[in-house]
Amino acid sequence: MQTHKAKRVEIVIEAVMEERLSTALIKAGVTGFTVLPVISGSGRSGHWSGEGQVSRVGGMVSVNCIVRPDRVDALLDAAFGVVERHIGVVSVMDCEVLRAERF
Amino acid sequence: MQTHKAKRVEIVIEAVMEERLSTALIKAGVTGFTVLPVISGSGRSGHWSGEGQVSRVGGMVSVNCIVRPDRVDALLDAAFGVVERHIGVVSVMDCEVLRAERF
Amino acid sequence: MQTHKAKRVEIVIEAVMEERLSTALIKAGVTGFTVLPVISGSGRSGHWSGEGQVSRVGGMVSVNCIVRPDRVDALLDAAFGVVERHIGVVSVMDCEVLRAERF
Amino acid sequence: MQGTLALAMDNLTSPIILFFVLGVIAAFARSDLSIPEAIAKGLSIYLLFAIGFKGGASVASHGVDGTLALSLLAGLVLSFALPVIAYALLKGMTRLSVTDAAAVAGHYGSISIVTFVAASSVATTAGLSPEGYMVAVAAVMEAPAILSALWIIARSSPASAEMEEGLIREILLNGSIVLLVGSFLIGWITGDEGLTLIEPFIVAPFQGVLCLFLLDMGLVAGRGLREARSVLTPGLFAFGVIMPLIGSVTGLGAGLLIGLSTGGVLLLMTLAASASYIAVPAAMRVALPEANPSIYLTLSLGVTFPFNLTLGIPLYLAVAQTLTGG
Amino acid sequence: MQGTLALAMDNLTSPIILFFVLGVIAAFARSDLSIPEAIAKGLSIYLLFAIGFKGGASVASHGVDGTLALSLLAGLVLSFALPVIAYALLKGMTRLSVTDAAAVAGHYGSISIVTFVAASSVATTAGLSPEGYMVAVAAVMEAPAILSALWIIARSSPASAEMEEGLIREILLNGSIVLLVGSFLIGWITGDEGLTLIEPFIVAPFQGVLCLFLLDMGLVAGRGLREARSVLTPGLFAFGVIMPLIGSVTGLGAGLLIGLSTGGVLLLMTLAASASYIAVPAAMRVALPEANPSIYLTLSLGVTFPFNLTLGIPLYLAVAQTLTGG
Amino acid sequence: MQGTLALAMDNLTSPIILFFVLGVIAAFARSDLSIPEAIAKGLSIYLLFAIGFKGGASVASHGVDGTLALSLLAGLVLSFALPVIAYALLKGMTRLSVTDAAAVAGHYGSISIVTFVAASSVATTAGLSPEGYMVAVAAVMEAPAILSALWIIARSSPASAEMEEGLIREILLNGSIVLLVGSFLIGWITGDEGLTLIEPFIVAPFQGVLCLFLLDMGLVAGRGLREARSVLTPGLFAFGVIMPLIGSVTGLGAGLLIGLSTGGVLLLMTLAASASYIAVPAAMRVALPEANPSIYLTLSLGVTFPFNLTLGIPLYLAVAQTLTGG
Ligand SMILES: Nc1ncnc2c1ncn2[C@@H]1O[C@H](COP(=O)(O)O)[C@@H](O)[C@H]1O
Ligand SMILES: Nc1ncnc2c1ncn2[C@@H]1O[C@H](COP(=O)(O)O)[C@@H](O)[C@H]1O
Ligand SMILES: Nc1ncnc2c1ncn2[C@@H]1O[C@H](COP(=O)(O)O)[C@@H](O)[C@H]1O
Ligand code: NA
Ligand code: NA
Ligand code: NA
Repeated sequence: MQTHKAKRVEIVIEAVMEERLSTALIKAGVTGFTVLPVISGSGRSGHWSGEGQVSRVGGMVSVNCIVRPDRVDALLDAAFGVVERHIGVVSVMDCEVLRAERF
Repeated sequence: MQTHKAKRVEIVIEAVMEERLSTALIKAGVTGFTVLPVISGSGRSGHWSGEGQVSRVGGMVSVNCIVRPDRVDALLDAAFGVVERHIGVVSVMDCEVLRAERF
Repeated sequence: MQTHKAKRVEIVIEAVMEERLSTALIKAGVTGFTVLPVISGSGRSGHWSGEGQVSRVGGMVSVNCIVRPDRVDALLDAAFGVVERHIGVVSVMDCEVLRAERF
Repeated sequence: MQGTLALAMDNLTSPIILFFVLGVIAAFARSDLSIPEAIAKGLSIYLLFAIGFKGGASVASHGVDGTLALSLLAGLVLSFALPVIAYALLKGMTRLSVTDAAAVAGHYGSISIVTFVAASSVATTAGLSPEGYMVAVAAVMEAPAILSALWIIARSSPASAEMEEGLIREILLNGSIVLLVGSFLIGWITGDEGLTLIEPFIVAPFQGVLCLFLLDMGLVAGRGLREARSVLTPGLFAFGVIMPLIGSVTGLGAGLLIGLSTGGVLLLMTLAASASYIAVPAAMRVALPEANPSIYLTLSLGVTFPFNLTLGIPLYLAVAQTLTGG
Repeated sequence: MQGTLALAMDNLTSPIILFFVLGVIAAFARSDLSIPEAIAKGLSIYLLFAIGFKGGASVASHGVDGTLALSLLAGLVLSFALPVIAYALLKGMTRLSVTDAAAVAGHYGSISIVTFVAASSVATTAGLSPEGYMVAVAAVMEAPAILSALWIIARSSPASAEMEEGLIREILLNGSIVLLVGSFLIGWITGDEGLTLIEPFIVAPFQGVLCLFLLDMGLVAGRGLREARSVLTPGLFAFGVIMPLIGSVTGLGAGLLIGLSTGGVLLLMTLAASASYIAVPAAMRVALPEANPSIYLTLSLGVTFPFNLTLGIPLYLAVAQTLTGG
Repeated sequence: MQGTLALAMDNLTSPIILFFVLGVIAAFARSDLSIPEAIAKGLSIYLLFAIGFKGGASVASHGVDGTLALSLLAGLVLSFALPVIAYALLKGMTRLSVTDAAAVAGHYGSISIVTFVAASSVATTAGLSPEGYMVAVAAVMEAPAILSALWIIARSSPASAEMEEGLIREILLNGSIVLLVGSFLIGWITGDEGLTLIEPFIVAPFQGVLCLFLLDMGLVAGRGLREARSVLTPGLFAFGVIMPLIGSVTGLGAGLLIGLSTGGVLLLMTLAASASYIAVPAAMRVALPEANPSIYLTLSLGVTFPFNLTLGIPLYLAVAQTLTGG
């Protein structure tokens, strides 16, 4: 099956920042992304868990975007603007996609 | 530690189609996969969120399968047959696995 | 934007083993990881689903760690020690990260 | 007439409607107020469980008369027929494609169980006691409309809607139908004894749970309207208000024909007037993925549901009372 | 005897059993009816909270007599001993491997709190008032059976079951034990005053919540049975029915020896007869990952649980009433 | 005085406090007891819904007097002013950075709705009937403190806290504020009629739900304390106890000035004494990401909340009763 090269960017970010991130992504021309829940995590700022939490503080989400390779820089700039002062992780992987016209 | 080349296929698909997808995968000889929840997303068909939703409409899941490289085409054919008319994204990444005898 | 090579290790493991895995990771010097929920899955030990489950038995989680390439072996050893007798899947992908000082 | 107006006003200021409005406002103001998905599903399970059981228990204590079978039959016929009317209307009033029109039409043959619950409350407040088996009629009306919609499509473009194996089973064994019918049967079997046991759980707190559920529906409807406002052409909007009125008239006719009580007529009118937002959308995503879900969801949840809740039900009540002399 | 039959029939048509059956049927029919995981956990938290508190409050108002300590001791001994009996039986009746047999055996020394709750309801309906501290006995019986199972394994293959550090703590501080014991103690401390405060939450709606919970258990059990039917050999199935009977006899003996009330004897019989489906499976996954979970889960939840619920409890009641003259 | 002690003891052995303690102990013992996130959110939605509605309904039945506006104003002023006091105190008592100190200070101007609920229960038990609109005062006090905190930061390092667009809207339309105010208004509009309808849902089971919620808070607080014990210097700990006392005095002054009833004074004292753990932390993560969340969460949830719950509220009650002669 015909596949096309693309990049998959994964941004683990605080739930309170999610809306700002998606706004920034859309501004940067990234219109497709998928948000996955995160139940706990650990990093330089310690360990956290969503268990029993009422507020979204400390909660994180994982935002995944697949983009054409030439768009990845714009995406990273946009993402970095949002996560810069915040905890969180941005990673980029190579991937191949079906239906390239969608990206 | 000894690792082995494999492919990781990620299919973001409507929750209502999940059972059809897994049936198709199993038919195609893919017996291992993991389904992750998705809380919201954005794409050509707009933005959606599972918040407060009672029905599964609009809800999506992310189905991840790790397969031996030679099986990836059969997998993609099977997946494509299901997602063809539907919204959703299929991507393929290279990976390495432990315990290759499992795939 | 400046990125740095890293490895992304994904460990799908039984929820009851999660704490043991994170302890082992931390012992192996891996201090950053993100845990995602899993709603169902299929493998050599059959199919399972978390739906309506009261106990954590059969439930799985997906633990993702991004590490510097030179740390991946220690990580895999640690992870393998925990999953060895258990069901679950360990895969490794290449990735690039922003803010490399964090890993 | 004045009585009707007073009742409509009373209805408009009932907690359940105000909580729905609160939800809509919060969504439009982009508040982050939200009900977790699991809780929303839990509330809906509670409502189906409670309403099914109470319906069954009421049948157990009032007995079954010949109208039960007739009512079920009427429900079946209405659910099959209403999509055809809706489709014709949509083709006349809007520019929807065949697929979109058929998908929307399917929603209007099926029912909204919360609208049914709201009408039941209004009936009780008005001193009526509808037939308990109307719950079973509601269950019976969920699915046939889907088949009608697929049949409409199949007629115009035979290729696009081949009936996939498994779909029928999926539609008929839809979770809400199974829970509603199951609880109804258990309520019927265990009767007064069963009801006494679980009454404190399903009767007293019911209205409060309903308020929370309507808050959630308001949030979801408001978010849908905010994001999909553009799909709502004037023609579609008008359809979303006119179709329930037409539906209610068919329900009225059937109810009078069968000889239902005033409350029963009200409920059958409401069922016919209401549009599905759970079972049918799910089936449409599977069977007609090309149909745009924002059209049918926005119309059903954002227009017809609030219309029935606020103006429709009091109107149907007034009509039912006048024509049955109840 | 006729009374027993009538009671068994009554029991079989109680809402909680019918909802369990509904769940099993829905699962077999492959309906998509499901209770979200968070809601299922919420229901189980509610049940443990309510039952623990009520047990404690009842101890506060009836006082403690010497039999409390004896009952706890009996629970401990039974929980340790029953797996040994179960293991022997399994080795005789089935071809399970040592590991699988030990894992299954562990489940039968421990208890199922919902079975306990169902028996408590039956006791109340029959006009009995079991000792409130039976809740504490239930808590005490959760864990020791796990140690027995590991000991059985250790004897036959010393290498495979080295007791991992942390496991004991994990078993003893298992969430359900902590919640049950904690609520029991708080009920005891706050007594009637506390009970009055939260009674409307934990008493009146209890049976209704229990129905929903049993619906969920039916769904889970049905799905398990559907997917793992093949593991259920006739020998295993027979074990799943015979072992609770044997367990109930040991419970009966202990109860009579201690001098429990009729209701207390019924509950101790039920505890001994029931098999764990929460605490023990989780421990087994950690300690004995080689044991096949579909065997022990299917047997415990798919065979023994419904057996106790439908036939077992009425039988234990009849026996307890006959032998205590209650 | 003896009455106060007895009351404090009574309070310490109330179920809600004991369930909080149970949660803390379970967390420290590293039990895996946990309440699913969705359930915890559901409980909190229930509490806001119930308390808002009851407050509104009480205003509807007792009418509004001139003190309503004054009370709201007092709430506003206190919420703006308290962070300034808190900041000065923190700078004196601890070595927190400007950012951390401002972030913590913001929490103490805002309020904890569960503390408010606990104080309301104590008031009712003591035979007092606080003004129903105190709920509105609570809502009004949620947000201003956040602005104060940001203003404190902006003064000392203008660059770091530029007020991002959207943040104010986000703060004011925070889900808990919208639900609380919305339910309050609906309770007010629908009055006694509305209350009668949903009373069985929001009144009778309230204390039981509160117990479960406090169990969850205990678990979260305990886990926080366990993991972040190291941030709790003696100075910070002392602040977490002294600041609520200072806050309560300002609330007392305002309450006496306005002429609130004894119950109203108690509630205003409690509001001023309590520290936010939902709205403010979320705003701080957005606006002051450099501030360490474990400091403000541990202090607010792990020190001040239990202090108010156990010792604070009985003390405030004693003072309010003495000074108002109530
Ligand atoms: N190396 C990593 N791999 C995966 N996730 C990470 C990693 N480091 C941090 N995270 C995630 O990002 C969150 C914040 O990280 P930090 O900013 O390091 O405290 C953590 O709680 C994890 O969920
Ligand atoms: N580029 C993308 N990257 C990641 N997820 C995507 C992307 N495009 C679409 N999706 C996901 O697929 C769903 C449907 O996409 P679409 O068919 O474009 O409307 C979206 O709601 C997202 O969850
Ligand atoms: N090939 C695979 N790709 C993705 N996930 C898998 C795969 N194989 C197994 N899994 C996951 O690991 C769990 C246990 O697998 P197994 O040990 O094969 O029974 C499954 O339930 C899946 O969630
Ligand atoms: Na209809
Ligand atoms: Na047992
Ligand atoms: Na305060």
